[in-house]
Amino acid sequence: MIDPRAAIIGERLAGVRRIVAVTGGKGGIGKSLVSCLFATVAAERGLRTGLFDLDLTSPTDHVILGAPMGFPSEEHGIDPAMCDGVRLMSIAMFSGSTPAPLRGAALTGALLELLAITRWGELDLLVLDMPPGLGDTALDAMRYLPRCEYLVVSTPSIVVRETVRRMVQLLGERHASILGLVENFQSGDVAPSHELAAEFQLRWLPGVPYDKSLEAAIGDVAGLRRTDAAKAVGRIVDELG
Amino acid sequence: MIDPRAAIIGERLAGVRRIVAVTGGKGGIGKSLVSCLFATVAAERGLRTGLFDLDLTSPTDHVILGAPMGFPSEEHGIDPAMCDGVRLMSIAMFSGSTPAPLRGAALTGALLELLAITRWGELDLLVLDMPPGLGDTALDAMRYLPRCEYLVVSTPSIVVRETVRRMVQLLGERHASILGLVENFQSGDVAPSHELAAEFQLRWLPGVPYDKSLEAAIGDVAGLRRTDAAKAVGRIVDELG
Amino acid sequence: MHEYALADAVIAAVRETARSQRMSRVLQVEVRIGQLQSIRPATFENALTAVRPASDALVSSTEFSVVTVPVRLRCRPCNREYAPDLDTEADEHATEAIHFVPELAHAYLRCPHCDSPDFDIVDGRGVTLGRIEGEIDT
Amino acid sequence: MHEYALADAVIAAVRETARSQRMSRVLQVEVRIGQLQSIRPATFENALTAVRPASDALVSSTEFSVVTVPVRLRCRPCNREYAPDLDTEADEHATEAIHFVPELAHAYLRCPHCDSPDFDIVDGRGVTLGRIEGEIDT
Ligand SMILES: Nc1ncnc2c1ncn2[C@@H]1O[C@H](COP(=O)(O)OP(=O)(O)O)[C@@H](O)[C@H]1O
Ligand SMILES: Nc1ncnc2c1ncn2[C@@H]1O[C@H](COP(=O)(O)OP(=O)(O)O)[C@@H](O)[C@H]1O
Ligand SMILES: [Mg+2]
Ligand SMILES: [Mg+2]
Ligand SMILES: [Mg+2]
Ligand SMILES: [Mg+2]
Ligand code: NI
Ligand code: NI
Ligand SMILES: [Zn+2]
Ligand SMILES: [Zn+2]
Repeated sequence: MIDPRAAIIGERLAGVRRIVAVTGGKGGIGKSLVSCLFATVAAERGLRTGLFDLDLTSPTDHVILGAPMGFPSEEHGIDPAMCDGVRLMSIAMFSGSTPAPLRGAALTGALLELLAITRWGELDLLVLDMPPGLGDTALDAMRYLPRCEYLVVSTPSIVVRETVRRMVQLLGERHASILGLVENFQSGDVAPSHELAAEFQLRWLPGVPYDKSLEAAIGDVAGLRRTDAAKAVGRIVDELG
Repeated sequence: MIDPRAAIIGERLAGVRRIVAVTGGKGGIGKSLVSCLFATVAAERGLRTGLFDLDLTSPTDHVILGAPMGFPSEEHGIDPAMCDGVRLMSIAMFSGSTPAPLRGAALTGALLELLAITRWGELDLLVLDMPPGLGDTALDAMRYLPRCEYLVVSTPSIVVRETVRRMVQLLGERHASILGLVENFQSGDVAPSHELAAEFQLRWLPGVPYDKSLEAAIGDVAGLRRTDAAKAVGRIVDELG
Repeated sequence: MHEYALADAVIAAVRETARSQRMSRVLQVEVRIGQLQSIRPATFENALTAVRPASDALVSSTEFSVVTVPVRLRCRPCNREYAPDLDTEADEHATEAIHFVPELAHAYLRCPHCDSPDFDIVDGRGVTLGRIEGEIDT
Repeated sequence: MHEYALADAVIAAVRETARSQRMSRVLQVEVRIGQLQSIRPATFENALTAVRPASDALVSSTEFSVVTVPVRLRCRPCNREYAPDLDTEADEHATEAIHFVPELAHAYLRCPHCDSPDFDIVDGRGVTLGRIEGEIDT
């Protein structure tokens, strides 16, 4: 028995110029926040931008962007939700806030299904918000989306860096293209992740400050765009061209 | 073909009085930090305490506790590492900092193996540090460790609470025993997770403040014990008896 | 009609397989639709004929036999197999969600014996290809 | 000798199965050890006889036939099956790590064709039970 879905993924993404996966291997480092800011800033710059929330058991991008979730319109496939200029695909469009416990095989199945049926159309940029861990979704992205370029997020915490290191090492071993390292939650002048970037010769991208005004702007794209964190992410977008 | 490992789990844990799983469904909310503080504080109180790091692709408890990792001593099974009074089991004892990408089925296999061969001995308390997500390890804990009591960690962030909510809902549906809700990263007087606790009628446990002295104490149990975060976790230990 | 997107995938996979087996013309393809996906065979057959490129002789005259495969779930905790009835066990929203992403069965379906969401989908998930028959290039 | 802990598991599982099948005495048990776990059959056989409770007639005279099962991995990205040779492909530390937790093969072994760590362990992982023969209660 042949699973036909993998055969159509290339065509579904044929109109997408660039795929950037925001990763780090650890939870709570701001992958989703950076993904959302990256997508909204890019859209503001005039890029046709998509955002795909790949944290399938714990999707949050719709919460961060304040995108109302409901079944997508379907016509020869399904259309991402349009949210302040960003085309968003999230499993929350189907299951809302209902918990969906998914084992690894189910994660792969759901990912393949969404890759096979989502019509992204013509995009300059598709941002993939990766889940934590070195698990099914990370391996599936390497397998089914070899064009991915990785933006690695870290934080100043030693606990976090130990974990990010594993992900960077795995990506390097797989010869994945890594755009650079972003240190999130920066405060003061020290940037402890710099060492990690140096060790793996990763491009050191502009950092994102710890920004206590963020929480109040969650769910409000216009508000998010005004935060210092968004401005910092804007510098990353500019630097990556 | 029969997998014999499940048949011995009950016996391996027969000497353990209480199993507490620190969970939340989301990464970066402080599950590992709360787990480590909970275990070290309990050990300080004289409880015979174990800590099992179940975040198998991204273990961090050994980093937080500063426990040197190496192969366990083996004699009729393997012995957890002794670390300032806490008996620690982590997959990092075997793989160190080498990345191990594990799909779901492999997570289950590794968990069963460690449950089958680890000799916890007589313990008053075994703390399980759960990984993020509603995935294989969360489901395996429900299946193989039905005695687990859950300590749910949340934070003041709306992004986090949406995710924690799914986990609480799933645990409730499975009739799991939930000890209560701990809000981590508290600052100021507001405690937004209180609503979540009320909605699901969870015991509202003492919160843990955002504590910027923590980072400097990572890897040093004596230092950790002196932090405000540890003091707060001590109040939780006291309250839970 | 997101069925058309899945039909695209079937046509792409058939062409890929046929080419790798050096077929010049695909005569017959068996398509299995998992019951979980709630797609009517007739609808899918229409989608398949609508989306195949008329210009590609490889698939332009292929006959598709589309069958529905009953869903079978096996509960991990209690190890029992069961066949949920979407009509009675899932409301309209759940059925629609599962139609789009069959894995969302884990959000809405439960073991009738122990009420667990922790099951494996043994069969009847989504669209797969069975036998592909054709003329081989010589 | 963490082998004894796995032997405990085998004895516990044999007793469980035998009881559920209403056996009064287990005569013969086939034990398969995956090559990945690097446990010598003779060592494991000794462990099994050492840990079984002499007081339980159900298993006190059971014969164990322990065999090593060759390891077979299937690479997901390139779909090829292969049989790694731990002696040449894993150093002593890696072999020892895999001995304790066979899944750590994903940390140390790679597909010889495409170098991927993303494989399924088709066979030869750890300890499993095959045929269990015994006298049935009457
Ligand atoms: N630079 C920042 N300043 C303040 N809060 C942040 C920052 N980045 C992320 N956060 C907050 O931290 C939490 C975790 O971020 P999130 O993007 O969900 O992490 P991940 O996707 O890596 O799990 C969220 O509450 C988020 O709003
Ligand atoms: N109360 C706190 N105050 C300050 N930092 C904290 C606090 N709790 C956790 N942290 C830090 O936040 C990061 C994530 O914590 P961690 O325990 O690894 O989360 P999880 O296990 O849920 O992924 C770590 O760098 C940790 O040191
Ligand atoms: Mg996220
Ligand atoms: Mg953790
Ligand atoms: Mg499940
Ligand atoms: Mg793998
Ligand atoms: Ni449809
Ligand atoms: Ni051993
Ligand atoms: Zn069941
Ligand atoms: Zn390969």
